[in-house]
Amino acid sequence: QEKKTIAVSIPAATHGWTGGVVYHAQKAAEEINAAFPNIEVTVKTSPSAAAQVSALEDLTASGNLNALVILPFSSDELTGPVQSVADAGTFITVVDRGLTDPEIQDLYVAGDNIAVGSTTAKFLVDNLGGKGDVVVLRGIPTVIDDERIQGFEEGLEGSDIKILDIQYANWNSDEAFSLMQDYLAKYPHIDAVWANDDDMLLGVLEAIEQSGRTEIKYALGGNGMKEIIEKVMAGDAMTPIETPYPPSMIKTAIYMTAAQFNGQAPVRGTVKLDAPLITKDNAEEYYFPDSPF
Amino acid sequence: MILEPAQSLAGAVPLMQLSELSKAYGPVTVLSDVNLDIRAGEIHAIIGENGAGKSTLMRVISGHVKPTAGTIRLAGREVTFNSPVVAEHAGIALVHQEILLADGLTVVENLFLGRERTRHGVVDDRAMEQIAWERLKALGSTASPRDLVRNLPIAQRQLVQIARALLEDHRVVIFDEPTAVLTTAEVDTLLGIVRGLRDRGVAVLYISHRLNEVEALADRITVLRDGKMIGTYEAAAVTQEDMARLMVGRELSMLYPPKRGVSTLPPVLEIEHLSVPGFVTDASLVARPGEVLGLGGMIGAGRTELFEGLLGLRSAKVGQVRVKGKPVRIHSVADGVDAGIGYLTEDRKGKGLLLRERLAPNLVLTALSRLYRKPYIEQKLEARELDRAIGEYDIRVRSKRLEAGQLSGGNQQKLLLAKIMMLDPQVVIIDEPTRGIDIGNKSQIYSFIDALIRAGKACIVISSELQELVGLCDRILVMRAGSIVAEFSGDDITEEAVVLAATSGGPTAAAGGDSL
Amino acid sequence: MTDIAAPPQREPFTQRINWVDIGPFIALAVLILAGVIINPDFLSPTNIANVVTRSAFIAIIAVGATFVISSGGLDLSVGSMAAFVTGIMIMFMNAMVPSMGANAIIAGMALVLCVGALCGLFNGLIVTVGKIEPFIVTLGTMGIFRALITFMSDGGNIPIDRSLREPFRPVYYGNFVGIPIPIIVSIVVALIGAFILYKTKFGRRCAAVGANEDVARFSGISVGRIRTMAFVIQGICVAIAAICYVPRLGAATPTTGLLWELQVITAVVIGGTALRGGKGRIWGTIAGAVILEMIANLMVLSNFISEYLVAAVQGVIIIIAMLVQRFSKQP
Amino acid sequence: MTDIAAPPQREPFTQRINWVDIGPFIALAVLILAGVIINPDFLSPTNIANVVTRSAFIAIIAVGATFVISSGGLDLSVGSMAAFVTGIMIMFMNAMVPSMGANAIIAGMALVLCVGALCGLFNGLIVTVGKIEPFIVTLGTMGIFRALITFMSDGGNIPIDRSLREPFRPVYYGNFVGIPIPIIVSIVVALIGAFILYKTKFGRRCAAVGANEDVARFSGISVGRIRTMAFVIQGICVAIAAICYVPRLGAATPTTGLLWELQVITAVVIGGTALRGGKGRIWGTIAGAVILEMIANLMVLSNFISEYLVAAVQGVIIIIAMLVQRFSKQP
Ligand SMILES: Nc1ncnc2c1ncn2[C@@H]1O[C@H](COP(=O)(O)OP(=O)(O)OP(=O)(O)O)[C@@H](O)[C@H]1O
Ligand SMILES: Nc1ncnc2c1ncn2[C@@H]1O[C@H](COP(=O)(O)OP(=O)(O)OP(=O)(O)O)[C@@H](O)[C@H]1O
Ligand SMILES: [Mg+2]
Ligand SMILES: [Mg+2]
Repeated sequence: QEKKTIAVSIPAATHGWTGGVVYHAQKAAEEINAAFPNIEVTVKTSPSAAAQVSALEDLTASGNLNALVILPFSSDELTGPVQSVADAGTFITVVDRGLTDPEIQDLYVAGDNIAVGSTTAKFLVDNLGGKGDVVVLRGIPTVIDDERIQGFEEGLEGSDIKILDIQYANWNSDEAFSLMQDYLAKYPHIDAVWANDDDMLLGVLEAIEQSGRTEIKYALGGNGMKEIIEKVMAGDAMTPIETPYPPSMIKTAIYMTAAQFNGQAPVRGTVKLDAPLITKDNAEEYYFPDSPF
Repeated sequence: MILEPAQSLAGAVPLMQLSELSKAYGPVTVLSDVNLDIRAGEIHAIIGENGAGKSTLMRVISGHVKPTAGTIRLAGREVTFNSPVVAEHAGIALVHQEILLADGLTVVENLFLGRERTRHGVVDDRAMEQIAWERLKALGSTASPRDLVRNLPIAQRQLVQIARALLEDHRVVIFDEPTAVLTTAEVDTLLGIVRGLRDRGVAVLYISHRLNEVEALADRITVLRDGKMIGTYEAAAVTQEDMARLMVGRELSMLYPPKRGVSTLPPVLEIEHLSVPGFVTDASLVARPGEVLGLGGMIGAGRTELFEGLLGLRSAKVGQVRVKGKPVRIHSVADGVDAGIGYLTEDRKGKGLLLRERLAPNLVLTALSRLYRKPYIEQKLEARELDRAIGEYDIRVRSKRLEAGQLSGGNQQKLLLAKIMMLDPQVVIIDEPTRGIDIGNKSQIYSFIDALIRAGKACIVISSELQELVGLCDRILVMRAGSIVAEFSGDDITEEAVVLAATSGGPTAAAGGDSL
Repeated sequence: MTDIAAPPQREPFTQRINWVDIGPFIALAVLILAGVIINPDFLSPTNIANVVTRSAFIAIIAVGATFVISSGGLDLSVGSMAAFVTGIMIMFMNAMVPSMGANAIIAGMALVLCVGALCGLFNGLIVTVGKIEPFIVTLGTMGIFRALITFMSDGGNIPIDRSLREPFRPVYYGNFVGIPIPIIVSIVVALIGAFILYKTKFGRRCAAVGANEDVARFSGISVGRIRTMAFVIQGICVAIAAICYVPRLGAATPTTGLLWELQVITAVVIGGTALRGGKGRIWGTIAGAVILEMIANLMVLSNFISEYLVAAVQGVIIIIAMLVQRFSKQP
Repeated sequence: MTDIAAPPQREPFTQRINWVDIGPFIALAVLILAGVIINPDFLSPTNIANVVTRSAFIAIIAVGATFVISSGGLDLSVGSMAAFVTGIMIMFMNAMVPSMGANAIIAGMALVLCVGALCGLFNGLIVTVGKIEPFIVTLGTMGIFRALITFMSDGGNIPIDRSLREPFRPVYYGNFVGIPIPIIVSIVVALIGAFILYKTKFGRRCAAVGANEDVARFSGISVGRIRTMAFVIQGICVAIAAICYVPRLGAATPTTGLLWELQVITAVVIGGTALRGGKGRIWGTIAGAVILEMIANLMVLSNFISEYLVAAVQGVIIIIAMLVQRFSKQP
């Protein structure tokens, strides 16, 4: 029977997490292409929303696209373009970020960025006894970043935990390092630090270690980077927990999409990946030693 | 009388032999079959009209340009110079007609560019500055080794360039119009140095449009016309008149137009109390229609700066400026143009023309708004203007598609004059009108000037060439060290008087004038 | 020596000039050939239409950049300026919808053009009045515009009002006699640009200022004014690009137009305009913009390049494109 | 005219030159003053030490950039080159650990210097042999190096071997007579750079090539070789920066050195080196690098700036810094 093509459109590997996404996407593609000769999966990365729209146009130009798995750069910007792909009768799987018009997508594998923020916040509320001073490092001004901060602030509501400062560090460990050094210079007392991505957490930890400051009880991140999971497994005092945002969600999505071309009935609807608290006890299941992330 | 080309004397083996040298740019032939032999220990003058091919010939000899045909023999052996560097290693140095220095660098850096002196690996600034200082002093330059070339007036740059060529000993030294931008004092010093070179057995090739220099200096003279050899002559056998005739190929009418006498008409331009910090202090002058007002002085007297200040090209303090009695405020060249003042810069390559741009755009650049009432440009109109200018000012171009930089020096000057005249200004200020211009063109330019005076305009001529000032001007102001120190008119105008006023017992007073 | 007549056999000059102009198009041709070999779909009408349409943003902005660069300037702020003016436009239109309905689009367009011009004026004045390297000035304003859009969007994004999406859509997706609107717009912009640069006094002066500032000043050209004007033109071009951009992505975000400045300058330089100023080459610029977009397109269409290496291949192709030109120039 | 008077007292010139050199330091002083007013902690030893240490990478690379720029070139690839060589170094050291143990660090340093020099040579040769605008060439290689590091790290990061972490750490965190090592390194690099640029034939010719290529060529200087050498020096500086960088976070990632090129060029220009080439000013460059890092630091220490507007304020300050210089130059 004739070959079915699945296109996967994801952001380029500009930092750790997107790197993980690319990795898992390519793995899935290789596995499926090998396993099912009648299915052809191609992965395309784009450095920006505009580029992703372009990529969509290019992928559909040839007109023989059966399914699209997309991790949109931002909801508003990609909604229109994905709509036009859907109009061509292509099966649409949206990953991580929903489109502004949910009607468009056939399958939605949802990450929950708000949860990433709020889970972390709740942990701090519980473990700091409901009060304390925290500083926050946020990433590149995008929806992901915005939602996580939003979730975090919601999570803190009602407690006496005070956010001393929030600044952008662009999901970049170096900038996080500098920023943390400056936070330390600026605030004589800090109870906890939250970097809304593990890349930044690496920089934060170095800065703290160098400063020799002892009052800082927690330095937390998010995304489930393997280096950090390792810390959690090792029962690290400063980073005892982690909130997953597994880039592997793209792999899940690709497999679920591919299934329908393999005899099974197409899966539709929404699959929500929760963002549970990773602790020493359950860390193993979130640990992928061979993933770059 | 008829002149016999000199037979090359038996015995004296030529140091350098050019045979059947030709150079063509595309279809344009610039040099055809030039045969020339140059002897050690002679000063060999090359003369010819603008565009005759003198500079091109020199560029060929010094490896800047590859000949399209012909051979060069150096001390009997045939040589081909792929680059100036090769030629220089063979002992051939060229002082370019146009000034080739890096303005961003200091005098000493330019002098020693590519030949830095070092003491165990470290550049030895002290030594280089000392040498630079001596060489410049010897050339009578006032520039300090640490001056940025950018800040030097053109004459000083020329001296630096000469110093650069003489920095190391060469077998052949070529001067392409070295004195074009120099005043009498520097010229004398230079001539002395050139003679010194000859006496040390160096072969000197010397290009100049100042025939008096050639007469005073040359042992032999080669005349070029339209890129062809007219002949090589023993200097002793030819007079300036002969040279002029051989170059131009026709009898010359007299050089200077008859004077018009001091004008009494109401002034067109009145400048009161103009000062340019560092250059000019409290200068006042009036220019009247119907007379040529000359502005004399040593290099560095501040003449150029005076007018650059007037036109807002330098920061200046102005008491008052009146044009035709009406006070005007001038902050830019554009204001000047509106007020009817046209200024022709002394630095035609640096400030006058876009060398890499075609002729027509250069011609109309200043006059754009006058030429086109409408916002857009019609090439046709432009082309017509170019034809007119080419005819009116007798600009010799082989093709109208040339870039301005490809015109010979003299023709560039005419193009520049045409460019200024397109604004038909009330007052024309010409800084060094005939710098690097051949005798034929000179008399033409003088008659242009005369014509516009007769057309009721006023004209101010800044010139470092005494002969020119005295021959051309009806009234002369002399500047020294930034202020106007003397005025001559009518019969008081003599070279001696002007030189004396310009130097007035200054160190170079003795040297002044007498080469003329 | 006085033969004045311009003889038709002045080949070397005519040729040299033509070659410089043709260079980018040769590179383009080579690229298209490569494209067809890599993937036959490349030449499919839809694909070509898509690619050229996309290149419109960069092309339009790059036309403005051609003015700035040929007048001896440089503008690094175009990318964030595009984001900023897009944001302004969307916010304004959204605010106007209740009162004006779809006409808000017209109003928005008018506004964004003014804002763009003002942004350009701002750049131009700092450069000319403050006498600071354009590189630094526009690097500064790049930060400023980027920050403003981040501020306006609270770090999130500014979507266009639903009711406007449909009426606005055609500006990007619509077409006229089969030619997508953005292509038509950029051709028009290029035509106007070429006219201004080659056929007006201003254009002449622009080139003169870029070629030799002294000569320009001595010729009574107000260097500052010309430079500033060039920046204003740049700003207007950015605004026009923004107008085409909005319907495509329907929102302004802090990442809108990221790194466009590099693409724009690259397009201009690939197009044969020298960064040190002087003669500008509008049509070459357009070709340059298309080349860049085509490279990106080929990256997607080709299947043998590891995702990680795309940027590398693009870099290589850009350099090769320049080499192709270089050598096409020596006939 | 025969007697050679001693060279004249040249006050005006020494003065003029000094002003240009002092400019950046005046700007720096002003900035520090502002800093103290904004937040007294600013002058705390730790903070100053942190800031200056952080500025070391940019400073070191910028010393190299001073050569490239003063020779009339430009290098946009330094950021990704830094990431690339860092990656190479780490992978190599990790591979060597089993056999060499901690000596792997020495070997790694030696290797990275060679690799850096080669990367620079690569840039230089394409620019000079291919005769392509440095802007385009290095824009291309920027993509290439960035892609290579992304490829090497599978988009993730390349951490340094645990066993090397400790022995290597001091190179960034350690200090000598109380001065952090990176500061010492950058001072040494600057000293050497200043010596080469001001006191050797090569340095002089660098400036000459940048000031006027034709004149340089007529003077028998091989322009190509000088330009290429400048790029090689740039490469070596990048490698040195990489050596100080590795121990800081102990990993290379695709985001390492992102946008450093802009900071580097800005530092050089703020330092008083003209982008069009000519005289380079090493010490000004160092000041420029510190200024940039300090601005970033102040942004965090000050309380009254919305996180969204940081970039804007930085942009404004950079422009002001240039203005301060401009006017400090007219005494
Ligand atoms: N690159 C070029 N392309 C075409 N023609 C050129 C080029 N360079 C020079 N020419 C032409 O060669 C002729 C000779 O020029 P050259 O400079 O040698 O004259 P010259 O004798 O030095 O005149 P002048 O006394 O004014 O310096 C001129 O007609 C000039 O237009
Ligand atoms: N930018 C500068 N900085 C320092 N000194 C300068 C500068 N420009 C010129 N000079 C000096 O100022 C004086 C005026 O030079 P200027 O060229 O105006 O003299 P001039 O009378 O015009 O001579 P010329 O015959 O060359 O026109 C000279 O001493 C010159 O060395
Ligand atoms: Mg000549
Ligand atoms: Mg003068």
